[in-house]
Amino acid sequence: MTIIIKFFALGRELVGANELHVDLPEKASVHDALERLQTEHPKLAQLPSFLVALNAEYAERNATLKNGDELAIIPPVSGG
Amino acid sequence: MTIIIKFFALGRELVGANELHVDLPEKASVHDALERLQTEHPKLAQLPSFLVALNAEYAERNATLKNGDELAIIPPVSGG
Amino acid sequence: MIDVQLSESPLDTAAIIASVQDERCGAVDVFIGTVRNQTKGKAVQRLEYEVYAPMALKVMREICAEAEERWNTIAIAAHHRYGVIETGDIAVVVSVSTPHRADAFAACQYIIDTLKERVPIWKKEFFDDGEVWVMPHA
Amino acid sequence: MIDVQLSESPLDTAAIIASVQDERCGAVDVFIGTVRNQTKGKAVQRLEYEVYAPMALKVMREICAEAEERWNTIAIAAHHRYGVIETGDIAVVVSVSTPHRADAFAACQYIIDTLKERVPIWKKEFFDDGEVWVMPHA
Repeated sequence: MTIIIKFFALGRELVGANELHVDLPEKASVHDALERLQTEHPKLAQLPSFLVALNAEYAERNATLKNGDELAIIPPVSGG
Repeated sequence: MTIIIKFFALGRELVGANELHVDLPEKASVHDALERLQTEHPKLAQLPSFLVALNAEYAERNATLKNGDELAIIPPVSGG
Repeated sequence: MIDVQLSESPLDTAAIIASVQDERCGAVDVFIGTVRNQTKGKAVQRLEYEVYAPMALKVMREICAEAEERWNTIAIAAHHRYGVIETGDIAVVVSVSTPHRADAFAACQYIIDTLKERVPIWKKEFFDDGEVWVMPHA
Repeated sequence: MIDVQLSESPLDTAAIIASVQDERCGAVDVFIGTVRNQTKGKAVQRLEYEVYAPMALKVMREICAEAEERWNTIAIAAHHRYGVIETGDIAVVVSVSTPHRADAFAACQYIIDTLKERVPIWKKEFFDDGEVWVMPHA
């Protein structure tokens, strides 16, 4: 299956892309996706912390992914 | 000496005047002025409560008056 | 900066807000008090505000100065209307600018709360069948 | 009524306030967040806000719904700007109308405080000698 991973702010700058399309085995978790990401984009480690959103909602790292899901890397927010 | 007494809102309606000029003996207090007022305008007793201001500042009833002072009867306020 | 005003004509909220904005500020909190169309379930036709103007301005200035002393504020404006006001109209606007937002909320709420307790302004409500001076603290 | 918006063009505070006014309300509290000209003593030239739009709108709506549930509110509007913003410009406006004023202050402050914690919007400050993503909770 393929999922979309979206990047914003410092995360976007570190990865050098707004979004990536990543192939993962069926039933992969958010955690699995993040491991893949950190291997392929070690610079992401420079993000002091981040949350993840799954299909535009904050999600836990053990959530199971399905084909077409949109995962987002959410650096510390600073709106307002 | 003569002092001015100003009335507002329900107090003004009960007395039927915006202001009265009242002659009082030298060194009369706010309390003395109020006694005179209540004798001459018994309807004022219909005011559930009021504060007094002396020359546009809230004052105690034992404050001493001087010629030309402006005393105001301040019914419960309801601005805002 | 403290700016207090009494006005018989409608209050211009946008102008009042603009008057406190400042590039040193990150926050403006604005309170707008409007005339409700009912009181305890009874339809209000209109209001009339009476004011002891010189004292009201003095007390409003004192209250704003208290807020200025207590919180980190840059500019404060408090404008109150008097005379006849229709339902839906604005009776009072308090606008406070501060470097940080918690101060803006605290100062603005202190000013409107204290204004309602201390400033010599009186409100008369006109109903279909009569009129009454509002006496919240009687 | 809950109205949340993201806008690349300047926010119209007067229109946002007017949109929540209602004759059932006695109070409107408005928070206006502006871009300060300095951060920790360093001059800010301008800001850039980046937003994850679909999620930001969803989270803003959730936060307003939480406020609506918790306090007695009539109408809530929360508008946030994105893109390049100059110092002194307005980045966010939250406007809440309520029958009674304590609810207006509490709901408005809850919304802006929670918005700053949860809504996926990021601010980059541009200085004379560089630029930095602001990370308050990092």
